[in-house]
Amino acid sequence: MTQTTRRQLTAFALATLAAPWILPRRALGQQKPSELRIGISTFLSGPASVFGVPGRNAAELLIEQMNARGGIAGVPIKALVIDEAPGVNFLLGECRRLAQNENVDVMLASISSASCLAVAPLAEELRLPNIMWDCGTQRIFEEGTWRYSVRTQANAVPEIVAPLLYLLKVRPDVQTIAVVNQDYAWGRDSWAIFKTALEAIKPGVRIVAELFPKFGATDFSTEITRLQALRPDVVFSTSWGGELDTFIRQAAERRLFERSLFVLPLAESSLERVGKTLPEGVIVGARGDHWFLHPIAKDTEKLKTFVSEYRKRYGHYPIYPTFHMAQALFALEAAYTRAIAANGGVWPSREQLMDNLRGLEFDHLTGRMKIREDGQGLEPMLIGVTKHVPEFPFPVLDHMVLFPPELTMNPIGTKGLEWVKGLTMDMVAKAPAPIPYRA
Amino acid sequence: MPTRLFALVGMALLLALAALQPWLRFVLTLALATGLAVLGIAVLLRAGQVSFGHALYVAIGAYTVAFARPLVGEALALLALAVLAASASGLVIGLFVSRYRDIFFGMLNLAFSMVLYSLLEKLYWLTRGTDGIRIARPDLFGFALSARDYEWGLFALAAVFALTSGALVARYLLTPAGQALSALKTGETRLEFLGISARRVLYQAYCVSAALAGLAGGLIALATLHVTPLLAYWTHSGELVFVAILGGTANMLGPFLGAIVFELVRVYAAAAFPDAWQMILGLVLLVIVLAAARGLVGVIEDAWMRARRSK
Amino acid sequence: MQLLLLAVLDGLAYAAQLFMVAVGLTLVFGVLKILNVAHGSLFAIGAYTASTLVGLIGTPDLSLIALALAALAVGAVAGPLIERGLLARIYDKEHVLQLLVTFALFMILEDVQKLLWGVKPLFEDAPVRLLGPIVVGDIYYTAYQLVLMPSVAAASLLILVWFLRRTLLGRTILAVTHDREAAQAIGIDARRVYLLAFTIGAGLAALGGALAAPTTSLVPGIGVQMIVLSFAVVATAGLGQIEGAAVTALLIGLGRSFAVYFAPELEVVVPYLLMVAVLLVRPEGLFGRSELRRI
Amino acid sequence: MSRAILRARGLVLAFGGVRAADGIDLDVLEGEVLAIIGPNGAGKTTFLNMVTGYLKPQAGSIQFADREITRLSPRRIVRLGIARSFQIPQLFREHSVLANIALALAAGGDFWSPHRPLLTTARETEAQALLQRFGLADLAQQRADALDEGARKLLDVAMAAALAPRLLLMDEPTSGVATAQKHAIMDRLIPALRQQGVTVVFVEHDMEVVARYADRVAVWSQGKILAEGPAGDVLADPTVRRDVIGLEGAAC
Repeated sequence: MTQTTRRQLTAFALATLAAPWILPRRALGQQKPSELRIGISTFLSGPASVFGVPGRNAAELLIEQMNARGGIAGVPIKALVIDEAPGVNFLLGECRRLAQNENVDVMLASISSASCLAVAPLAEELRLPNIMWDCGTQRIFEEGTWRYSVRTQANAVPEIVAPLLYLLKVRPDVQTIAVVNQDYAWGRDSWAIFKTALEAIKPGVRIVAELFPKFGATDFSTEITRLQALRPDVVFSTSWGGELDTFIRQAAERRLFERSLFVLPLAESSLERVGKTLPEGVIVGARGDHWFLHPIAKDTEKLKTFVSEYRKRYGHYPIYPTFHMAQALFALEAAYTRAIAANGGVWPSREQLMDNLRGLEFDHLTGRMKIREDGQGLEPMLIGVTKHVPEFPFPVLDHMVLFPPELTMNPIGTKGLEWVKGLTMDMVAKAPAPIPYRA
Repeated sequence: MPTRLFALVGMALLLALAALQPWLRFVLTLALATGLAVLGIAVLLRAGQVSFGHALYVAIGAYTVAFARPLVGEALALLALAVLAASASGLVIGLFVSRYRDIFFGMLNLAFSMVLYSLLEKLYWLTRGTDGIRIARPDLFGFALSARDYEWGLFALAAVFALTSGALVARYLLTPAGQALSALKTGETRLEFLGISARRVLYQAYCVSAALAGLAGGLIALATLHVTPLLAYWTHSGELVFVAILGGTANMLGPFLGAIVFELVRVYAAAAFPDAWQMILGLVLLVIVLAAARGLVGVIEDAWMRARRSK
Repeated sequence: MQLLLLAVLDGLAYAAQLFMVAVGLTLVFGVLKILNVAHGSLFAIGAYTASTLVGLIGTPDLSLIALALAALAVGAVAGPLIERGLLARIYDKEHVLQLLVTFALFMILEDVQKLLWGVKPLFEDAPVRLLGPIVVGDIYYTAYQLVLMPSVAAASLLILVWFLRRTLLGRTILAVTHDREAAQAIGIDARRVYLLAFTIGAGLAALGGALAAPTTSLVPGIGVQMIVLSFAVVATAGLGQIEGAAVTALLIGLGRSFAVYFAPELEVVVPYLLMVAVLLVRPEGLFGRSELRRI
Repeated sequence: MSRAILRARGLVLAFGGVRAADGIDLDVLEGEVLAIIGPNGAGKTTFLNMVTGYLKPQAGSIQFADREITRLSPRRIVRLGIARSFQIPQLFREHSVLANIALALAAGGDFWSPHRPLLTTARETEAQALLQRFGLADLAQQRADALDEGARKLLDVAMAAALAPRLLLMDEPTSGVATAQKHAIMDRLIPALRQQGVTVVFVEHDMEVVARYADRVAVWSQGKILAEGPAGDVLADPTVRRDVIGLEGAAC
C-alpha cells in the first residue's frame, strides 16, 4: 500500500513538474495555416511495400498536382511519409511525433489493419483528423465510434460479397469450393465473410479444402498438388502481392486453371506483373470502384492524365492502392472546401473538418463516392473476368459489374459477419448488368 | 564510473526531454521498457549465451495484459500478471533450454518464440491474428487518468522499474550465483567440479531474464494499448540482442542507454531516409561492434576515465 | 495411397530448396563458427541477380546457364568481399559480436536490395517453362521443381561431400572444422580456409536463391523467410554436418507436406517442433557428436 | 597403518579397443601423498576421471570413506569431499584471482544466497588467507587470464583446496612449466595441503618430483597397476625403472 502511495506521489510530482510544457500547442486552428501538413503512414519496406510504395507514389504525384493548382483552398500541402513496416509500437511513436513535433494537421493511416486499429484510438487522444486510406478490416467502425477517423474506401465486407455475388451469377451450379488464403488476419477474415455469405445464399456447397499457407510463403506446390487432386469447381484466394503472383504462376505452370474456376478478389493489383500467364476467364476484383481502364471513367480527362502521368514517372500502370490514396486526398480536399464554405470562408477547426468528412460526397479519379455518418466510405465494387486482348501484354477485365454499396455493404449499426448471414439469392439477381470491355 | 549518479542524472535528462517534447514521452516509455527486456538479455550474455527468442517473453507479458484487461482494471495488477505469466513460462521453458549452450541455446529459444508467434497468428478466434488486440486504457494507481496523465504515469512507472530493476540486477550479479554466470562462460567444467550446477546457474538467470522481458512486455502493452504477434517475431528478438550490444553489458546503464539511442536513431533515420532506415541502423551497429565493442557505456566509461586522469 | 505419394513428391521438392539454402549456412557455421544472419540476404541477392540475368539474356534456352552464372558471380564477388572486408576483422572477438556483425550486414543488405531492385515483385519463370510439365497420375508437376531442383540438391550434396572428404583442400576445411588449433598447429592457414569456406557458402546461398527465383515472386523480405528456417536446419542437423543438413531438410520438407495434407494448422510450426524433438533426444543435433571435453 | 579413504576395485573402462582401465585395484590411505606414474596413455587421468565421476567405469566399484560412489555425479562426489585440479588449469578467466578463490569458497557455503554478495569481508579474509598459503597473495587482484603458467597451476589447486576436501586429486600439477619451476610449485603445494590435512593423489611424470614429494607411488601401464608401494621401493624396482621410467626418459 505504501508502495502505491509513493508511486502516486511520484506520478503527481512528475505530472505537476511537466504541466507548463504540455498544454495544447494550438487550441483551435481557426487561422489559415501557411501549409497543410499531412502525415502518411504506408509500407516502405517488407512484402507489403508492393502496395505501400505505389500508394506513396500516388500521394507524391497528386500532391504535386494539387499544389500546382494552389493547394487546398490556397494552402499548399506538405506530406511527411513514414514506414509502418516496423510494427504498431513504432508507428504509434511516429504518429505522436508527427502530431506533436511536426504539427501535422491530418494523418493518412495506414495499409495494415493492425495499424488502423491501433491509430484510431490515438487519433482521438491527439484530436488528430485521421483518414484511413487503405486498410480493409470491417471491425474498425463496427466495434468503435471514432470522432477523428474516417475511411475513404469500402471495407472487407463488400470486397468479398461482391466477388461472391459475381461468382454465383456466372456459375450458379457451383458444387465444391476450396480456399488458399494467406495465414493472417485478412486471409482469415475474408474467408470467414465469404464462407458465411456462401452458406447463406447457397447452402450445400461443399468446402473441400481450407488451406492457409503461412504469410510470406514462397512456394505453393503442395497446395497446388492438393487442389489438382481435389478438383474443386472453384478456387478462392484473397492473397495479394508477391504471394498471389507466385500462386498464379505456379498454378498456371501446373495447369490448375484448366480444372477450376478461380476467384481472386485482389488480382487487379497483380495483372500487369503476371501478364498473360493468368488465363482468360478468371474472376478478378479491385477492392473498389477503380481500375485504370474503368469502364465508365475510362475516357475522362482526369483518369487519362493521371494514368499517363503516373506511368511516365513510375513505369507501371496504377493499381488499387494508388486509387485509394487518390480517394483519401480528394476526400480531404473536398472536405476542406465544404468546411470552409460552411464556415463562412474561414479555415475550419479539426472538429469542423471531421464533421464535413462525414456525409461527404466527393469525386475521385474513377467516380463519385460517399462517406457514411459512421465514417465508413461507400463505394461500388468493380468485378470482372480476365480477357486477353492484343493492346495490352497482360489481361484486362471483361463483363465488368459495378456492384453498388446498397447491395454489398452492411448498414450502420450492423456487423458485417452477422449481416451476410441474411443474404439471399435475390441479391445475385439484383446485380447490375455487366459492361463489356471496350478497347 | 559512478553508475548511480549517472543513472539519476540520465533519468532527470529523460524527464526533461519528455516534458519538452510530448511525443518523446511515449517513445521513451517504450525505450525504457525495451531496456528492461534488454537487461535480461545482458544477464544471459554474461554467461556467453545469446537468446534469439526473448521476444517470446515480451509477447507473453504483452498478451497477458491484453487477455486480462477485460477482467482487471488496474495497470499495476496487469503488470504483476504479465510478470507472473512470463516468469511461469520461463520457469518451464528454462528447465529445457538451460541444458543447452551456444547456438543450441539460441536456436531453441528462437524455436519457442516462433512457435508462439505462429500460435498468435493461427489462433485467430482467440488472438485476432495479425490485427492484434486492442486494450482499453486501464486505471493507474487506482485512478482513471486522462490520456496525458496516463502517459506521464506510465513513463514514471517505467523509469522507476528501470532504476529498481537495474539496481536489483546489479546486486544479483554480485552474488556468487551472479558471478558464476561469467564463470560459466569461461569455465563450466570447473564450476561442476566445485559442486555447482552450471545448469542451475543458467536456469536462475534465465528466469530472471524472462521475468524482466515479461515486465517489459506488460509495459509496452500498457503504453501502446494494442498488441500484435509481431512482438514475438524473431527480428524483434534480434533487436533486443542488438540493443544489448549497442548499449554495452558491462554496466546496468547499458541496456537503457542502448534502447533509448536505438529508438531515437530509428525515429530520426526513418524520418530522414524513409526508404533506408534499416541500412542506417545496420551501419550504426557495425561501427559499434568494430570500433567500440564494449558498447556505448564502454565509450562513456573510457571518456570518464580519461577525464579523471587528465584532472 | 496416391495421397501419400503426392505428399512425398511435394516434400522432396521443398526439401531440395531448403537444403540448398541451409547447406551453405551449415558449412560456414562449421568452419567459421559464425551463424551468418546475412545468409538469407545472399539468397535474395542471388535470386534477384538470377532473375535479372535471365531477363537480360532473353533466350529461354540459355536461362539455366544464366541461373548458374548468377550464383557464381554473386558467390565470387560477395563472398570474399564480406569475408575479407568484415568477418576477417572480428575473428578474435566474442561470438555475440560476430553474430551481430552479420545481423548488421543483413539489415544493410535488405535495403541495398530494395535500392537496387525496387519493391515490385519480380518474376522470371523462363527456366520453368523451358523444362515443361511432368504428369504423375493425373497431377501436373513442373519438371523444374520435381526433377531439376532435387537433382541439383543431390548433386550439390555429393560434390560437397566428395570435395570435403576426398580432396586435400576439402580435408583442410574439415580439419579446421574439427579443431582449429590443432589444424593451425600442423601448419594449415586457417584464414585462407575461412575465405574459401565462406565463399563456397555464399555461392551456395546464391545458388539456392538463383534456383528458387524461377519458381517464386521476388519481393522485399524474401531472405528473412528463408533464413529462420535455415537456422532451424543448422541446429537440428548438428554443427557443420552437411549430411545432417540434408536429412533435416528432408524431414522438414516431408513433415511440412504431410502437415499440409493431414493437419494444415501445424504446417508453420513443423520445423520448430522437429528441432525441439530432435534436440530433446540428441542434444548435439541429429548428426552431431557429443565429444567429451578433455580435461 | 592408517585406513584406506578411497578403495577402487576391479575398475574397467575401454574406449573403442583401448583399455584405459583394465581391472584397477587401488587403496588410497588417509593422510598420505600418493603419486601415480606411468607412460602417456596408461590410463592415469582416466582413473582420476572415474573417481571424480566424470567417466563411469564399465565394471568395478569405487568406495570413498566406506561409501559407494561409483555411479554418483561429479557434483555429488565433490560434495562428499573429493576435489580435483586439472592438467590444463580450469580457471574463471575473466575473474580476479581473489574472485576465483571466493567462488570456490562460496561453492562450499551459501552459494545460492540471493542477496549476499560474493565478496563479503569474511569470505575475502578467508580467501586471502588461502592465497597466502599458496603464495598467491600478491596476485589477488590480477585477472586469472593475466597469470603465468606457474601461478595458474597454483591457483587451480588452491581452488580445489578451497573446498576443504578430504581427498584432493591433482592431474599433473607441474606440467607445462619450466623444470626449474616445478619444485617451486610443489614446495608450495605439498606443505600447504599437508597443513590442511588433506589426502593427496597426484599424477606426475617428473621422477625427481615424485621421489621428493610422494609417500607412496603407484605405477600404471596399459590400464593396469604394475607396482605399488613406498616411493623409495617402487622407484628402485628394476622392472619399473626399465619399463616405465626408462620409457619416460626416452620420451623426454
